Amino acid sequence: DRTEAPIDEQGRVRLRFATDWRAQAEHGGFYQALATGAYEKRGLNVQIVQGGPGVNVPQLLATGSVELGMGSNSFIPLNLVAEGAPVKAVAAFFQKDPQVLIAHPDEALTGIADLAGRPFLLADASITAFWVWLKAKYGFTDDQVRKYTFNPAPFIADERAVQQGYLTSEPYSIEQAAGFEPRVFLLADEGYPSYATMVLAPNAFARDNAAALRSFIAASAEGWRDYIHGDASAADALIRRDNPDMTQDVLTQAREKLRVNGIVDGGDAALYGLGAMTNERWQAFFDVTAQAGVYPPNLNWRDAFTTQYLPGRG
Amino acid sequence: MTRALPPLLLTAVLLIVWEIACRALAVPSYFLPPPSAVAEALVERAPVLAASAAQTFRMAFQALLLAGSLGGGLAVLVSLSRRAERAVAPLAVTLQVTPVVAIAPLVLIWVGLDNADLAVVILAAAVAFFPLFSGVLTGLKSADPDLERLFDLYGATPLQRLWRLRIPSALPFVLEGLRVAVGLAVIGAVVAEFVSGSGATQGLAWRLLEAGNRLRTAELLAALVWLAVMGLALNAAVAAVEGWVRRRSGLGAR
Amino acid sequence: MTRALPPLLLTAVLLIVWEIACRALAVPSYFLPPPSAVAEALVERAPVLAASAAQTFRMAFQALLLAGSLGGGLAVLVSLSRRAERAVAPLAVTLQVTPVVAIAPLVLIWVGLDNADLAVVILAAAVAFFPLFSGVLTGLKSADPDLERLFDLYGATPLQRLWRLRIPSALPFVLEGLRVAVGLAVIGAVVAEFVSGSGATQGLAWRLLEAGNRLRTAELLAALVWLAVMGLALNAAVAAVEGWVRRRSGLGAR
Amino acid sequence: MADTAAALSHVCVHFPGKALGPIDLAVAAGEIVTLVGASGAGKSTTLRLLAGLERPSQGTLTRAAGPGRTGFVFQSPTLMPWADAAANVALPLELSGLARDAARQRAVQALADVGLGDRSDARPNQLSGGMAMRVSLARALVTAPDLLLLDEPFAALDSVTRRRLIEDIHRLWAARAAPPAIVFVTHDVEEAVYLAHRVVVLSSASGRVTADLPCPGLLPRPDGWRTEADYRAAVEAVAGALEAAMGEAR
Amino acid sequence: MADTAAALSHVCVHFPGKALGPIDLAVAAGEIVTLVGASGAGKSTTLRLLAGLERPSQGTLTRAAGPGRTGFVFQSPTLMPWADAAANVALPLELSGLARDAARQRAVQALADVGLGDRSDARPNQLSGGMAMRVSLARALVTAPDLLLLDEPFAALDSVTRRRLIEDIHRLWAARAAPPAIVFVTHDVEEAVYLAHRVVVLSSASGRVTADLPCPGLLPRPDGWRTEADYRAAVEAVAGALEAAMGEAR
Ligand SMILES: Nc1ncnc2c1ncn2[C@@H]1O[C@H](COP(=O)(O)OP(=O)(O)OP(=O)(O)O)[C@@H](O)[C@H]1O
Ligand SMILES: Nc1ncnc2c1ncn2[C@@H]1O[C@H](COP(=O)(O)OP(=O)(O)OP(=O)(O)O)[C@@H](O)[C@H]1O
Ligand SMILES: [Mg+2]
Ligand SMILES: [Mg+2]
Repeated sequence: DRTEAPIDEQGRVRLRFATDWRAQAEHGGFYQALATGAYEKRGLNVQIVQGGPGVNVPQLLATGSVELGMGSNSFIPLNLVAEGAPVKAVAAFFQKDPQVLIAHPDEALTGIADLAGRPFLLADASITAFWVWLKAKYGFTDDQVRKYTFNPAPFIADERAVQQGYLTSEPYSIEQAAGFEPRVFLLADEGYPSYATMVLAPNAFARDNAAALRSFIAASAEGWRDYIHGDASAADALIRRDNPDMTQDVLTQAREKLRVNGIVDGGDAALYGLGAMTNERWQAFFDVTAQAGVYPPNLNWRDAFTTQYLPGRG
Repeated sequence: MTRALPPLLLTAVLLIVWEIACRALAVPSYFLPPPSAVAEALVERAPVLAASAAQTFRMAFQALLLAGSLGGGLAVLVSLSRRAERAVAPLAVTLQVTPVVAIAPLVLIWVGLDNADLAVVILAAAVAFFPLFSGVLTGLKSADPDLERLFDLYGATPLQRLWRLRIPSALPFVLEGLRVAVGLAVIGAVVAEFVSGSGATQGLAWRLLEAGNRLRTAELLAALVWLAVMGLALNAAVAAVEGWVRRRSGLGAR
Repeated sequence: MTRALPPLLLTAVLLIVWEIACRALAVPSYFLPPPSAVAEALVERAPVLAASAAQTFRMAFQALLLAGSLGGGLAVLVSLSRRAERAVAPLAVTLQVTPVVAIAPLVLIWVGLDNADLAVVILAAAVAFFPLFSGVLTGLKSADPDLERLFDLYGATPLQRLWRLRIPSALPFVLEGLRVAVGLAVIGAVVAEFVSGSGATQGLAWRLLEAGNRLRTAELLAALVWLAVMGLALNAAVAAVEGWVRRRSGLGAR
Repeated sequence: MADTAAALSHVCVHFPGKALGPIDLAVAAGEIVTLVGASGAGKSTTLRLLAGLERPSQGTLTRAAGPGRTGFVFQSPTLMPWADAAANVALPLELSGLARDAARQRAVQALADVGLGDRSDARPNQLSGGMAMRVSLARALVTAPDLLLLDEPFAALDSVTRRRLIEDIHRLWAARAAPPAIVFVTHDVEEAVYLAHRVVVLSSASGRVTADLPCPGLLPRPDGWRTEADYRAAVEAVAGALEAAMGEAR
Repeated sequence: MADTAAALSHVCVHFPGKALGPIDLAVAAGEIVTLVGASGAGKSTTLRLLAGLERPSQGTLTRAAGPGRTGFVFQSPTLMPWADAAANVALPLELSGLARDAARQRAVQALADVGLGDRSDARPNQLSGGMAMRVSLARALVTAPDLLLLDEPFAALDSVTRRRLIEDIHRLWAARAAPPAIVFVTHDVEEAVYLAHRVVVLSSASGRVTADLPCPGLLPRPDGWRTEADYRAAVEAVAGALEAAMGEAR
């Protein structure tokens, strides 16, 4: 049976898009597309559903609670494949995962390898994600793990502590509050091959609404380009309406970091356009994680994504 | 007035000690801000916090009503049969030890993402359920055995026995269950919002999370102050009901 | 044997309904697996789950002891003076409505990152504290007023009154508080592990989040089964204590 | 002989550390019996057995009164502490289906009959010991039951009130077309004889019936009956049987 | 006159819906007094006032007995349900500092004195009404107090046990170098006269003292004293005063 997206009174296709957290700069492109009418002019009626710690995007997709969802990292589509869930990544707007490790300032620290033996403050979701890659690459062990509840105070209190963060978020708030500039290691710069801020779509939905999906990706790409390089004020206003705890200075510095580090338009995006994914990156990611024992070696990792809805394809 | 004096006095003493300790030890404010900073945050963020608190309170209250009617109702039902009690009690214990975070996604999907508030209420009710269920059940079984015999003698129906003997006898235990449940409903509303609140819910949970994330600890504590006020208000309400029950049952004030 | 029959029967019925529903509606197993899949996961992952359950049980039990000694002790202390009670009760309510996740960072800082297990026990004890405190306090005030008068008459010291009158009278309420607290200690240990645990002691929370993140829902439910077993075991222990107390106090079995 | 209102045949009760019986006791319809015996002989237990409130370990109970047709006064008042005197007395009426208001009205009347017309709004904890017992008595009488089982109903009452209540009960008994069967427990030997058609004496060792003595004369007692010779003789006989029953224990 | 053991002067108690007093009553050291009056007259309240268990709304209480030197029997047994008979009786001894074993030993002896030597291990809910009351009496007597306040201690007892206990109490009273003051409440007029040096009658309307009648003869009573003429006369006098006091209420 077919799964057509609902149509609203104005004849636009209704799409609900579930993000992975409360509105923030990391969702800026989508908000920008909403604010500038990029979705609307393609005949889409997009509603952004904010996520949170308990919002399980894959489950929402699997049950049809939303049409599209955000995938935070490359583990998520692979997990879906491993469990036989018919959901795929259809675009990746962050070429580099902005995941960082944060340490106290220390001249002697030359790289992530020097962090061996230290306590790592990690959020629940990270333990089955990039921590697996860190363990495999640097030989860290689970007993180093402490829980990060999105409050950096325990990190600040302990000189030896290392905590996870988003490039755009924690380094700034730690600096603001504690008054020191922490050491920040962008995992992507150390070869962490995960994509981030992916668009996930159920297979049946993608098949039956290919045009709308292409429009969504194209409009989002336009939104991201505008957000990084153009006037972001309209998107910022929408973000702050959805998330009153967000402040403008946080948004501004976050956008700056996205731009400077080429998170959105670096890597393959420079070549193939925003949202691009490549077989090679996916294979590299799968190889690393399968070697670490996360996935069976015979997993059909190619089912985790498709590039056929990206602009200029199909 | 004098009733309120001891808690106010103790609170004042604790606050002063805290303030002095913060200043003397120069504790950085993102670890533990002095009470004065919390007070400042309370004033500054008053409108936002009050609105969030109202939202949380509403959900906690609805959860309490839900938990009370389900927990109390189920307890009353199973109290009519030893078998039913034995069958249901393990399920109630199971519900009690099930972490909200584990069932939140299921509930969220079940009620639909557009009804995140309802999901919060249901989850908070699950948290507050057990003390009410258990309190009512224990209470219903605590009637004076000689009065039970009297009801046997007069051939009371199970419903008459329930209504005229067991429920009045149960009140002390029900009130104790309620006292525990009001706190759990409040905390349940916060936790449920943490785990199931999509952006749509605007209760105190997000204030806490964001404040913590941004290391605005004074604001975090200000949100906790609102939670405490809420808990105390509900507790005072229970105490008022208790006073009324005691007067009504002629047990006199304690 | 016949005592265990009703719960087993009801559980069996529910499981069968669930199994049939899953098969008939072809629910994807990452969403809601049938009981047979959960059973499989229970068997397959038995050693890992059992080890994690043992960790969680240990921490829950320590938390219960801590909460019992602090909550019970404090309740006994403040029961000696109405003023002290009025001063302390609001603080107990405040502790009850404080979300674990909000104070976890402070506790973690306080005990140090190397003692994450201690933080878990402390936080779980904070969760289980209130029903014990409140139950003991309510119980201590529930003594027969005529017996209180008798103790007045014989010039009993506060300690004698406490030991020989109020504590024995308090037992039904203490047991009710304990019944609620055992569940809260278990759930508190899980929640606390979520927010402050370490990878060194991988309790059931670790299993839950691993299974949840990987979408292995059957394994997640298997972990919940272990939690339920733990809750039921502790509950049975409370029931055993209750039976002993009833026999001892000559109230007979109910 | 008339129909049996209630009968215990060969009934034994085993308590931890104490066994009572076998008890054989039959009460005919419309008959008044008093039960006397030492403290701990088994009078209250016998009464509870007759009411069906205690399950015999052995033997059988026969009872004619239908459900709700038995009135009982426990040895201690056993009132609902949350209800006022009238609500306590109204309970059996309401349980049998009478409307609240009508029940309360009859309860207030029943309270007036035991001298508590002005205390119908008082809670049990506001009543004196004797008052509470009278509320309990009013509750047992208010349904005009077919079988009345009264465990020391007058023990906490002054002699004047006591005598008045006895006359009232006798009058009520005589006024009914089918008079109820009544079993009293009392420690007052004169009262035992005055009250009943016969006095049953329980052995303090085993709770068995050791004597079953008829009382002379008609009920209700005529004025001045207490001075008659056969009354005095009956009192002497009961006192003697009682002392014999108590001696048996030692 | 001897020292005062306890005295109420102009004491009033206001209950919701009922006011008692003013009561004036003095009990001398070593004196035995009985308190009689209608049900609800205020006997139990007066006793609780003398013990200091009820706070007067007005007036003053004087009491000579130090803390722990008063024995009290409530109108209902008031035992600790979780403790066996001996532990209940041992309570006042332990509260006054006696070691557990010694206290229990004396408690078992006190139980034997009230005829319950074989029930010292029974819990209150395993005792009959009269047995529980005797446990309560043993608890009041076990400390050999200076002031004994006994609220209808014999109401639930058969006449034989009752008479034996009265003799025992009289004997104990006489045996002490400084005999205790005792206040009894009873509904039995003959017992009231037999027990005491004087009988105090309370008005059923107000709880005030309406009569204070001396009893003839010496305590303990000699054998056969009940047949003496002045005993019968005193009983008549008390009965008359009581009826007068009750009439006042109507
Ligand atoms: N707590 C109370 N509240 C209201 N009234 C009370 C209270 N206690 C006693 N009374 C009233 O005071 C009066 C005297 O009671 P008290 O118990 O002293 O009577 P009593 O002489 O001992 O009677 P009885 O022989 O029935 O035991 C009664 O009318 C009773 O209703
Ligand atoms: N639940 C019980 N457990 C153990 N023994 C019991 C129980 N109930 C009654 N008994 C015993 O049975 C005997 C008879 O008790 P019962 O109450 O019938 O005496 P009674 O004749 O009414 O005495 P009293 O005149 O003192 O009220 C007593 O020895 C009592 O100790
Ligand atoms: Mg009896
Ligand atoms: Mg009295």
